[in-house]
Formats: sequence, structure tokens, C-alpha cells
Amino acid sequence: MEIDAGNTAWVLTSAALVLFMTPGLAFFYGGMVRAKNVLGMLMQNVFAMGLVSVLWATVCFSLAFGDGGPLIGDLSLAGLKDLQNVTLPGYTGDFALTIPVLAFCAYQMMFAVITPALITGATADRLRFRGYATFVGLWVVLVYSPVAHWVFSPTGWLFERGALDFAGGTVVHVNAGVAALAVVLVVGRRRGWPREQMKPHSLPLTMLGTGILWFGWFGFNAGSALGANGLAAQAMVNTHLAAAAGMLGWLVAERWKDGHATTLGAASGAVAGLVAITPCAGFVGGLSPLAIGGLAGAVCFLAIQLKFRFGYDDSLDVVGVHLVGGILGSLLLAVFSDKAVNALGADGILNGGGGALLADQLVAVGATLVFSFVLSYLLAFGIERTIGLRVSADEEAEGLDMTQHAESAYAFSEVGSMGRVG
Amino acid sequence: MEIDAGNTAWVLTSAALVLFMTPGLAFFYGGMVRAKNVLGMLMQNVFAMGLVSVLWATVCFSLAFGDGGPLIGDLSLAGLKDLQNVTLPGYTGDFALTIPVLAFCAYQMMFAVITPALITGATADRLRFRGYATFVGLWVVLVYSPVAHWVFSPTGWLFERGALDFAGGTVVHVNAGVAALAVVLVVGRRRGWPREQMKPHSLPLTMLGTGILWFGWFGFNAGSALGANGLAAQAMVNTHLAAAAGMLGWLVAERWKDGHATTLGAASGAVAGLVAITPCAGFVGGLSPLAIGGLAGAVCFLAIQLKFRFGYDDSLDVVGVHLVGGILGSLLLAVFSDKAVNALGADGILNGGGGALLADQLVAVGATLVFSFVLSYLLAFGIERTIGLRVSADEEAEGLDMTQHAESAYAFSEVGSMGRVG
Amino acid sequence: MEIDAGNTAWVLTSAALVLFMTPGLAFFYGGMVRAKNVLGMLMQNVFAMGLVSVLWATVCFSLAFGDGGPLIGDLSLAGLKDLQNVTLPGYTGDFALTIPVLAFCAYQMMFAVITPALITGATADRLRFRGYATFVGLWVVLVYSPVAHWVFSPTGWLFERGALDFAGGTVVHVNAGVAALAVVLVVGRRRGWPREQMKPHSLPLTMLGTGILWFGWFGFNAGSALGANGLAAQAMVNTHLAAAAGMLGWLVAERWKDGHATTLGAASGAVAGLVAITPCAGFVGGLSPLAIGGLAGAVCFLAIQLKFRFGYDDSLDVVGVHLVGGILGSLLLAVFSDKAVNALGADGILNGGGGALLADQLVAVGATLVFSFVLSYLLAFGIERTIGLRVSADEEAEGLDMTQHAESAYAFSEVGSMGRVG
Amino acid sequence: MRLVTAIVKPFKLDDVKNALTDLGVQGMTVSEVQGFGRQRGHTEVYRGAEYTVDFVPKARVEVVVDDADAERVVAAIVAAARTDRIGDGKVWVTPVESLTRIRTGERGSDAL
Amino acid sequence: MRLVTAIVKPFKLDDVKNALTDLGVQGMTVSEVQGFGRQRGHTEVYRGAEYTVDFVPKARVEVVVDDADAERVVAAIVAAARTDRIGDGKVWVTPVESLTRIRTGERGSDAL
Amino acid sequence: MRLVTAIVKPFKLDDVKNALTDLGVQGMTVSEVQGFGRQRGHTEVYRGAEYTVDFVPKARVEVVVDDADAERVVAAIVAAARTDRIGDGKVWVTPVESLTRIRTGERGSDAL
Ligand SMILES: Nc1ncnc2c1ncn2[C@@H]1O[C@H](COP(=O)(O)OP(=O)(O)O)[C@@H](O)[C@H]1O
Ligand SMILES: Nc1ncnc2c1ncn2[C@@H]1O[C@H](COP(=O)(O)OP(=O)(O)O)[C@@H](O)[C@H]1O
Ligand SMILES: Nc1ncnc2c1ncn2[C@@H]1O[C@H](COP(=O)(O)OP(=O)(O)O)[C@@H](O)[C@H]1O
Repeated sequence: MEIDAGNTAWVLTSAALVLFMTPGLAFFYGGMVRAKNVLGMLMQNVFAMGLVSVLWATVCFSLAFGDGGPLIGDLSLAGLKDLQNVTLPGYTGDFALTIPVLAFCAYQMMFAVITPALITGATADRLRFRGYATFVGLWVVLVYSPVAHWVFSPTGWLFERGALDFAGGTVVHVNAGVAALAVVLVVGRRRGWPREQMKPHSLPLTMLGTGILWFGWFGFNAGSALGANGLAAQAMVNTHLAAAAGMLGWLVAERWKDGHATTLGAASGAVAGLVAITPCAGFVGGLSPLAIGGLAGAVCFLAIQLKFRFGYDDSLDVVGVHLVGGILGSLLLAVFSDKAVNALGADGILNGGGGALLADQLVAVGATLVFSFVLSYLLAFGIERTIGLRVSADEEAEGLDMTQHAESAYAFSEVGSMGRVG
Repeated sequence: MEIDAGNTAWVLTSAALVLFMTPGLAFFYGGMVRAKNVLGMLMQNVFAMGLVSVLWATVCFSLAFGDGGPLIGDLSLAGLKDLQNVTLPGYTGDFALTIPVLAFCAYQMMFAVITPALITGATADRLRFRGYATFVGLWVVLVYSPVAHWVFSPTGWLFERGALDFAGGTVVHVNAGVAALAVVLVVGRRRGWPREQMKPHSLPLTMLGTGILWFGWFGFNAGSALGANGLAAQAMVNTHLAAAAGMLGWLVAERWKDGHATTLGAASGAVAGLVAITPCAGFVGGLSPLAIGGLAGAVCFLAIQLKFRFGYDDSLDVVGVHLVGGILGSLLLAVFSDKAVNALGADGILNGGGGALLADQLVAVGATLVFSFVLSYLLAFGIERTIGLRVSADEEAEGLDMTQHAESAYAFSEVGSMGRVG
Repeated sequence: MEIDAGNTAWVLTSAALVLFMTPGLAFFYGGMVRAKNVLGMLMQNVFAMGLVSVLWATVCFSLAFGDGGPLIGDLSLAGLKDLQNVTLPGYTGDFALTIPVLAFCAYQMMFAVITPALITGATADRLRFRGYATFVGLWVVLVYSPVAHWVFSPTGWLFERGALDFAGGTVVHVNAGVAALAVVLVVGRRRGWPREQMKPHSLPLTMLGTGILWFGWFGFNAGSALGANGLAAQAMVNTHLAAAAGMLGWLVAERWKDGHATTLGAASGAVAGLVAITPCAGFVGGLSPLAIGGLAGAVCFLAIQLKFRFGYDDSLDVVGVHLVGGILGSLLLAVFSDKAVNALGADGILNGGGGALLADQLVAVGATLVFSFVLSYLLAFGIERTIGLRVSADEEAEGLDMTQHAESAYAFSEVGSMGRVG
Repeated sequence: MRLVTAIVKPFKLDDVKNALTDLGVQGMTVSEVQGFGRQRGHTEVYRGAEYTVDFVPKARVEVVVDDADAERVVAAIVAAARTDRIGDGKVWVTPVESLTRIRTGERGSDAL
Repeated sequence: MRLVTAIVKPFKLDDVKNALTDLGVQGMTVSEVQGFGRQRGHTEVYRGAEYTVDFVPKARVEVVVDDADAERVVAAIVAAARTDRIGDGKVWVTPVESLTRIRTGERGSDAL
Repeated sequence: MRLVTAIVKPFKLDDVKNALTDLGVQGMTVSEVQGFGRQRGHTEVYRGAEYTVDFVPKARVEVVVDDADAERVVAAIVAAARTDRIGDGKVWVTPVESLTRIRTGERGSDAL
């Protein structure tokens, strides 16, 4: 099947949009931490843009989409060996690409970059940079690449089994969410949590991140149609409506519980809706995105309270939003999925598809949960015991910016920033 | 007429760009208010992304583009009922869509989101969140949807009459601008205005908003060609040149009047130019965008001084920039319009078209002014008398962030943000 | 050759992305200056969006791409005279455009805007606004337009000679970088430099700029394929990988030299990699972007130390990053260039092309260096002697924001921003 | 001489400044402070977690005056800063042994 | 009366506040300051250039108290702010001639 | 002991700090303040509206010293902070009854 310029234009645009999401995520998280840790947070995210991309080009793309078995690809495409002329295994027939393989590779690379970055929100304010860097590098090779192969590659076992994931509900959100939980269990709580107050140092920065994430998510979901067509349009409408409904769902829930509709709540709810619609974006239609998003907003708001109940310091609620929202979306897909929207999909319960899809979705979610949790825990544990994954008490008190990067984020007053060079 | 992937790619991209404008607007406005009100401002804008989108999918899209009469659509498309297979009334022949109706629906949705958001600049620092939310919801249904139908839908009476509005000069800017004036007259001035100083708390935030708005406006105007073609390219060039000339026009005017060329002036002038070119973007060519933009920059700079003369507190100059700029652009279109640029347009005075177009433009502007002002005033008045649209004096003094959302925007110093949890 | 909607969609998108880079650059630089100069920096960049665009439409586009000789275009296209129907000289055969000339004109306009803006980083904190405005206007006409013609226009002498520059290694980076050096030599050092500390006032703002620049650079490089095809995809992959490798290269170098991997270092390294890949983006493949970017990151980190050795105050390292990185990339292209990637290119040393290309690249770099340095120096010198290009000692101490624009960037506290309306 | 220190509500600062200049006071020094007292702080909510902030933003005004003027200055500040609501603040007076104007080296009242 | 001024480590401020309220102190005024002393500052690096910052962020606590309470207040602050590490800070006491509550005009102890 | 309080131009702070350390002063506390005085403020313009800001940013330096050193410290500050232009600032000296080092509980001169 030959290259279509229109489809290529849309996928290249989408790749750019998804890349932009990682800085967006950095600001979303960065605004929520204290001023002494904001650079540490931004750095952790931006660094993923560097390290993960290099690993993707050298090995991960091949591991995820190369010609291996149902469990993992191979190294035949390592180093992006002449992708001009290759056809990716499984991308034939209904799945034949109408865009250059390099465009597909670039697009998928951006997913690999942002997924481990999502984890940084849970471990905010306490990771040692060197340990973090090691973790991210190993994680994207050992955890992300296989899971991406299972679910995204037509030769992957979950894909073949019939599990559906339009843009990464399991691969990205469940995967990163449960990994975040594992790492949090290894590194423990921030000192002073939950007694001490650690309020966001700049909500406008968080709102900026929210705007960029919402904007970029169109590339994330609608781009996953791999073409500029009715399906992409449907995915875009679903994405936007789920974000909108997620915002309203969260605001209603928090107003009912705390008596206030907050700015941070609006941002969090929109993200929850976006997470939940991710697996569904190209398989549902009509007003189902409102149901999926609205539910996600309310449920995630309640879910983030669990950390206080169980005492794990999921600092910026990666578990509460991405893990819970990702599972919710992956399962609701089995309810709302509609073949009239996407012939390559399946009918969900509401459209007479029965429980078959639900079973597949449960398998996909379950497999991702177990595999990612176990490997992530072992990786984090091993790094903590060797290189060290958590900073010392003094470093934590002084902040990551100073201790890990020898920088400070802000210098608004002359007096505050005095000193001499050298 | 069948779907073209290239056109679809461009419209999907444009929809994403227009969505991004609303956070951009939030930062543009948010930087101009005092630090105690910035979250209130961001929230008002972001909330529109939530509520308006849900209303658009459920009723407004159908009211604006459904098969009604010349005055309003119907509910045949409510809930986005199978848009895959529908042809929108009037979008046949010359106006036949070459993109999925869902893409058109998504694109138009972003216009519906940002239009009421524009109003928030005029009423800065004093709206009660609950009253605002009610106003926005009713306004988009009762005011925006009909006006969009009149002007944008080929079955609308102003469209049929021959009035031209390429991307929303009347529907968006005149409409929101005059509504802003109406609401300001209902809620009154900020306490202390104009005696007390209320200077912008973060001009870099405002400049960020400006950058995002300029960037997104390419989707707003060039996307309105509904295809990736010469007309879209012309609209993009016109948009950019008008913004540039608007900046210069404003700077020259303020340097002459106050002796300084200011950063905020550069931003404001660019926006004024963008507002004025919006109705004209796909109908004019050559260097006319320089004339339109330059005039808009200078005229709007003078127009914003009127509020001091007449004593209405158009806090962030929505009336001075969007109402005045929108009217100016809609009328200058009748001067510079050129059929050589767009065969579906008309020739303006300079191109031998005589005054016919001017008459139509005056009708369109006049109808929008009257309809929007009256309804907006009644809505605001009714809400103020029932739910309450303005905060109390104490709430205003303490700021919207704390009183409406129980949050504070910044916490740069440990000392400043002390306290205990719970 | 006729217009292709897909290619047009991508080039329009790319034009928007490149426009967005200039605000991005403003934030990248703005975060690095002291709080009293941030508006001055933002203004210098944003003003280029205004003035340069107007000049581009009126004369520069024609000078760069009009039908002149090998040295400069003519005025046949001045004022964008009916570009609908024109074919640009040289854009025939292999180079025939498949997009509207207006789209090409818009796209190139964004390059003309950002190039002089790059210079502002070197002269931070000390330019008089009026002098700067004069300089930018003259520079874009007298320096940028000819160089763009030499290298980009198929009728330019360097293009005809066989020199390769995919997206502006010489035209943009070497050109702006050496001009920056010239202006710095004219205006001299900031008072107190290098003894006094002038630390960045907001690294999050700089990181925002970095994110926007990386995002926009996809339009800058991949858009230069002037179509949505395999070459554009290759250029996007190369661009992203070079940014990633540049970040890692810089971080490794600074960790080895100073013992810390800094956030600002990550940002700077990514930009260095992006600069170096710019000329190469559409001519190299495989893993060469990793080599080019990685080298650029490390080399530029070392290069920025030279200013202390030689005592020129290249304040934000425009010389160290754009000049050095631009030269490096232009020459490395002669090493890694590969006809298998782009048939219109040439084979570099590693692909058996011998030194022929290297010779052409040296000529292109050398010609740009000499021409741009001499003219830029004379322009700056002339303006300094007449209008004045540098602010007074008192103005420099008080800051550009107050003295040049009568504004202050931030007002976080009520106490800090007291006063009465004049 | 005397140093009069006043803690007032920020939005009252302008009134205090004007009251003092009306008295002929030529200069003062102001700083941002956080106050704790009978006037309670407020509560913020982030993602369902309640944060209690016990401190209230206040402005701190310092004026060095001649002994003779101290009482009048205190009275003027009290009059200008008063809103009759909890949190209006305090004014206290401390002795100053010497005052010098840096620019000229003048001492005492001449330095005012 | 007496004015007790304490320079403490910011993260100790909450403890100090609680210690004082336990003593029955009803109010205090806090400000952000930069301290210079035995506790050295730190070094930052921007693009290879080292910046030495000599100042350390501290919190400044001011409490006006009755003469009789001054010593107890000082002791309470010392006890609460102490970490036994360099940079714990100082407490000094200065005489206050008069204190006025703006809201009521009350003077002296009644103004506390 | 004595508390020397100086209001100086921010960019002079480094010089003042160095002058004091040269005198053997081991510590000081600095804060950001807004000054009002003969040195007028400035005017800003936002969208054609003029804003007059009457306050000028200053740095406030506090040093507790032995009685014997007070005069030398004042002189050193005056010398270091002086630019001979309006707005150079003031220095005043107030009595201190006791000084305590929190870390050790040392009193008086030993606490310096
Ligand atoms: N003992 C004190 N020492 C120093 N400052 C005090 C003291 N008591 C109160 N203040 C300051 O005065 C402000 C107002 O005091 P508060 O008790 O709230 O109201 P009121 O002065 O009306 O009784 C407080 O916020 C604090 O800044
Ligand atoms: N002579 C002084 N006058 C005013 N403040 C001082 C003085 N000496 C120290 N300080 C303040 O006390 C803080 C702690 O002093 P430092 O010498 O660092 O530790 P320690 O008090 O444990 O000896 C300093 O940061 C400074 O704010
Ligand atoms: N009476 C005063 N009490 C407290 N601070 C003062 C007083 N007068 C002046 N200052 C402080 O000294 C600074 C400089 O005073 P100013 O009159 O502007 O210049 P100069 O000290 O050279 O006469 C002011 O900005 C203010 O901070």
C-alpha cells in the first residue's frame, strides 16, 4: 500500500504534538511541587526525552515492532536499519501503513518517551538523579518495549488475542501507573508526609502543563488512527469530550466532598478523562466519551484519597489518576465499544458484543499489571541497593534543585540572589 | 464529494490549534490580573473548555448547523447522532465539505469554547464562580448558537444575505465583545477602579498567552478554509501580517501618546490585528492585511481609553479590542474584499464592488450587536438577581483564588506557605 | 506540477510551528536574564515578529526568492504581487513546488523572523530598544535576504555551487551567530561581567522555551522537505535524535567538568543538537544524527567557555551554541551525507563522496561568516554612533524593563506593587 | 530618637504613607511580613487535602523620628490603619541611639 | 515591654510558633530574611560558571512581650529552634517603650 | 550590645557585606524592603494608564555588635554603601539587652 501525503502530514503533526506533551507533563508536575524541587522535576522529564529517544532508536523500536514472536520483537530493526524499505511485521492487510515507517517510528518514539516520564509524579521530591536515570533507561528497555509489543504490534499476543487499546490505556497508563506504585513502595514517603504541608508552588505552571497536555493528546489519540480520516476525527471528538466531562466529573465530586471547585481539580479531572478515553478513542462514538470521561473524573478524585488511607505517598497522584483511570478506560471500552465506529474493533456489552471483549481487556490489564509491577519493583529495589535511588534526608530537606543539579529555579529579587562568581 | 486526507489533516490540526488558544487566552488574561485573582481567571477560561464542549456535543452543534430555518438550526444532530453519514444542510455544491463532518464538528466546537471565554477579561477579579458557570452555559446555547447559525451556516439568514465572515469577526469577536460590555454594565466596576493601581502581576505569563494565541490563530483563520489549499495559505499570510502590523500600529500610537513602546502594547496590538483580520482572512490579498492590522492596532489603542472617559470598567479591554476590532475588521472587509482571492467572496469598494457588501456587513454587525447585547444583559441581570454574579466586597478584597477556589497561585518561599495539613 | 493537499497541510503546519519558535526563543532567553531585564528580552524577540514580517512581505521575500542573479533576487515579487499565479525562479524540475507559493512564502517568513531574534541572546540586558529596532530592520534586508538567496534559492550561487543546507545551518545559525559576535564586539560587555553574578531569574521559563523550541523545530527541519513524505519523516527522526543526543552530550561533558548535570545544561545541549542537525536533517540517516547531536552537545559546552578566555560577553551563548553548532553541523554534513537518504543531496566522506562536498560546505560557511560579520559590524557600529545601540550605565543598572518600556515583569506581593494611578 | 514600627494590613499601607507624609515625615521603610494573631488564617484545598495557613500577609512600616514626634506619628498610624476589625495590627516604639544618613554622613535629626 | 527578635531556620518556624502559643503568646510577626554567618552558603553552576551564594534563607520572628515574659520567651524559642547544627540562629531582646493595638487604641500589655 | 540597622541600595549590599567581614563581623541578617524618601519612585505605563510607584527597592542589614564596635560598624557601612546620590539610605543604632546563640545557648558577646 502506498504512502498517502495527507495521512503522513497528520501523523508527523501528531508525533510533534506527542513530543510536546512531555514538557507539558513536566510543567503539570513541576507546578505542584515545592519551589526547591521544581527543577528536579523538570529535569527528570526532560531527561527522558534525551535518554529514551536514544534507546528507542538503537534497540527499543526493534524490540517493540521487530519480527520476533508474540512476546517480544527482535533486533532486526536496531539502529533504524534502512526503514525506508522495510515493512513492519503484522502491518499488512487491514493494518497496512499508508505512511513512511520512519514516521511511524517517530510517532511511537514519543510514546516511549512520555510513559516513563509519567512515573516521576509519584516519586516527586526524593529521587537521586543518577538512580533515576538508570531506572528510566532499564525500564524502557525491559518493561515498556515488551508491553508495547504485546498490545500495539499486530504480532503481539494481546493484540492477537483481541484485546483493544487504541492509544495506550494499558501500554502507557496502566503500565506507568503500576510502575509508579512499585517505585513508591521501594523509595517510601517524603519526609513529613502526610503531616507537613507541601502545597503546589505555582498552579499557573500546572495549568500551562494542562493546556499543553490537552493539546498534545489530540496527537496521542487521534494520531493513533495513523491517518487523516473519519476515524481520526472520531478519536479527536472523543478525546476532547472525555477531557471536558472528566473536568466536570471531578469538579462536581470535589464540590460535593470539600465544598469547592478548584483550579487544580479542573486540571486533574481533564487529565483523568483523557487517560480513560485513551484506549477507547477510536472504538466508541456518540456520547459515550461523556460517560467515560465523567466517570473517570469522579472515580479518580475518590481514588486519590486512598493514599491517605493506605499510607503510600503517591505524591502527585500517578496511581490515582493514571493507574485507576487507565484500568477504568480499558474496561469501560468493553462496555461502550462499537463496531459501527471502527470495523477493526469489536462490539462492547452495550452494543450486543457480550462479555468476550471484557475478558480480553481483563487479560490485557492483568498481564500488564503483574509484569510491570514485578519488574519495576525489582529494578527500583536493585538500583536503591546499588547506586541509590533515594536522596539523603539532608538533600531532601535542601531540595533536589540544589543538591542534584546545583541550580535554583527562581531569582526574583536582587537581594535573594546575591553572591559572587567563582 | 469525498473526503480528502490532506484537507482533513489540516482541519484536525487547526482544531487542535484553536483548542490551544483557550489556555492561551487564560494566560494572556491571567498575567494581567493581580496575583490574588490569577487562578480565578484561569479557571473561568478552562471551565469553558469543559462545560461548553459538553453543551456543544449535546445541543449547540445541532442548533448552529442543524436543519432548521434561517434563524436557528434544530435538534436533529443533538448528541452527535451518526454524523458519519449525515450531510450538513447547506454544505453542498460550492460549500460541500471534503472532510468528515465530525472533523468539522470538532473544529467548530473549539470556536464555541473560546468565544464566551473572551468575555472573562472584561469582568476580571469580580465574578462569582457559580454565577459565571451559569452564565457561560446559558450564553453559549442562547446567544452563541443562533449567531453562529446566522453567519456560518449557509442556511443562516446573514450568510444567505451575503454578509461575509471568514472566521468569526461577528460570530466570535463582535458577539463576545458586546456581551462583555453588557455584563460589565450589570456587575459594575472593580472596587477602587480607576483610582487604585491594579497592575499586571506577570507580564511574562501574558506574553506566553500572546504567543499561544498567535500560533493558534493560524488554525482559527487558515483552518476556516476547511482545506489545505491556496486559500488556506492566503489566510495564513493575511493572519500573520495583520498581527505584525497590529503590533506596529499599537506601538507607534502608544509611543506617540505616552512616549513608550511597551511589551504589553506589542502583545495587545498583535491581538488587535488578529481580531480585525479574522473576518477578512480568506477574502483579501496583497498588502491589505497590513492596512487592516495596522489600523486595528492604532484604533484599538485609542479605543481602550474610552472606558476612562465613560467610566465602565472593561478591565482587560475586551470591548476596546474585540468589540472595536471585530467591528472594524467586519467593515474594512467591505473595503478590501477581492473576488480574485476568493471566488465565493465579493468585491469590496477598492475592487469595484461598490457599497453592496458594506450594507450587508453593517446588517450583520448591527444584528449581532443588538441581539447579543440584549440577551447577554438580561442573562447577566437575571443571574445577578438570583444566584449572584458578583462577589462580595470582602471576597473581592481577599481575591477570587482564595474565596472562590480555596487555592493560592504561588508559594515561592517556605515562610510564605507555612501551615499544617488538615 | 500541481498542488498536493497533504504536502500543503504539512507546510502550513510547519509554518505555524516555526512561528511558535520565536516566542519560545523569547522564553528560553528571557528565563536566563535577571528579572529586571526579562521584558526587554521578550520585547526584542516579539518585536521581530512584527517588523521582520512586514519587511518580508514588502521586500525581503522578493530579494531572497525573486528573479535576480546568483547574488540577490529582485523586487518583482515585492508586496507579494499575485503570488497565486507565479512560479518561483529555480523551483522547477526536481525542485518544483507541490504547495501554493503563498504557503512557501509564509513558511520562509517565519525563518526570517527568528534569525535576527537569535542575536538578542548575545546582547542581553544592554540594548537600547530604538537602536535594536533599527538594527533588526536593516539586518534582515541587507544581511539575511542575500544569504537566504545564496543558499536556499536554486538560483543562488552557493546553492548552484552544490553547497547543502537543508533547513538553515548557514543561513540561520552561522549567519545569526557571527552577527551576534559582531554586535557584541561593538556594544561591549555588561557592566560587572564577568565578576558579578547574573544568574537566571526563572529556569522554568527557560525550560518552557526549550520545550517550545524542540516542538517547533520539527516544523523547521521536517517542514523543509516541503512535503509530507519519507524525507520529512527522516528529517523529523534526525531532528529529534540529534536533540536527544545533544542533551546527553552536554550533560556528560558538564558532569565530567563541573560534577553536575544541570537542567540548564540539558536544555542547552538539546538546542546545540538541534542547531547542528539543521543543515543535515534531510541528508543523513541511520544513527548519524546521534553522532552529530552528541558531538554538538559536547563541543558547544566547551565552546561557551571561550568567552571567559577571550573576554567577549556573549551573554546567553549565541556564539558558543549557534555559531559553533552551525559551523559544526554544516561541516559534519560533508562527513555523514548520504544520497540514499536524499537523491538531491550528495555523498559525504563516510559514504564515498570524498571531499568535494566538504569544499563546498567550507565555501558556504566562509562566505556567510565574512559577509555577515562585516555587514553586521558596520550596521551596529553606525547605529551606535548615531541613534545609540547601548543603554546608559544608569539605565543598565535599573534594567531594560523600566527604562526602555516603563514596565515591570512581576508583581507578586501587594506591598511590592503599591502606588497610585497617575 | 525613636523608631516607630507598625504592623498593618497591606491594603492600608497607602493610607498610612499618606498620613505620615501629611505629618511631614520624609521617609519610611516598608517590608512584607506574615502575621500571626487573633485574626485567624485561612484554609486551602488541593486535591481533597485541606491545608490550614495560620499566617496572614501584613505590611511592616518602620519610621525613625525625633523623640518629640513619636507620639504624633503613632497616633497618625493608628488613625490611618484602623478598620475596627480584628487584625488591624500593632504599633510599637523603641529607642534609637543614633541615626546617620549614608549619603552625607549627617547624624541625628539632620539625617531625617 | 520587650521586643524579642529571633532568626531561625525556616523549617523550624512551625515549632517556634507552637512553642510560643503554648506559652500563651497571642501573636507574632514573621518575615523572610537572608542570613550570613558561620554557616556557609552554597555553590550553583550555570553553563559551567560557578556562582557562590553566601546567604542562607532564614525566618525572622518578632514578638513583643511583657518584660516579665521576655526570658521565658527567649528560652522557649531557643529550645524549639535548636537543631545543634551551625546556622540555628540568634535571639536578641530590645526594649520597647510603648505598644498600641491599632484596632482599639489600647496601650501596653492590653495591646498584646 | 547594639543592633545596627542599615537601609542601603541593593546593589551595594555586597560591598557592605565585605566591609563588615573585613572588620571581623561574623554574621548579619539581610532582608528585602521597600523604601520611601527623597529619592522618588518611578512611573510605569500599562495600556496607556500611568502608574506611579512611590517605593524603591532597598536592602535592610541588621548586625548585632558589641557596644565598643557599634561606631566602627556604622562608619564601615556608611563608607561602603555611599554613592553620594539621593537614596543611599540610613543607618541607625538601637540598644540590645541580650543576645543568645540558639545552637549553644551562649549569651552576649560569645553568641556573636
Ligand atoms: N505580640 C506580638 N508581637 C509582634 N507582633 C504581633 C504581636 N501580636 C500581634 N502581632 C501582629 O499584629 C497583627 C494583628 O494582630 P491580631 O491579634 O491578629 O489582631 P489585633 O491586632 O486586631 O488584635 C498580627 O498579624 C501580627 O503580625
Ligand atoms: N551579628 C549578627 N547580627 C545579626 N544577625 C546575625 C549575626 N550573626 C549571625 N546572625 C544570623 O544568625 C544566623 C545564624 O548564624 P551562624 O553564624 O550561621 O550560625 P550560629 O548562629 O549557629 O553560629 C545567620 O544566618 C544570620 O542570619
Ligand atoms: N525616617 C525614616 N525612617 C526609616 N527609614 C527611612 C527614613 N527616611 C528614609 N528612610 C529609608 O532610607 C531610604 C533612603 O532615603 P532617601 O530620603 O530616599 O535618601 P537619603 O537617605 O539619601 O536622603 C529610603 O528609601 C527609606 O528606605
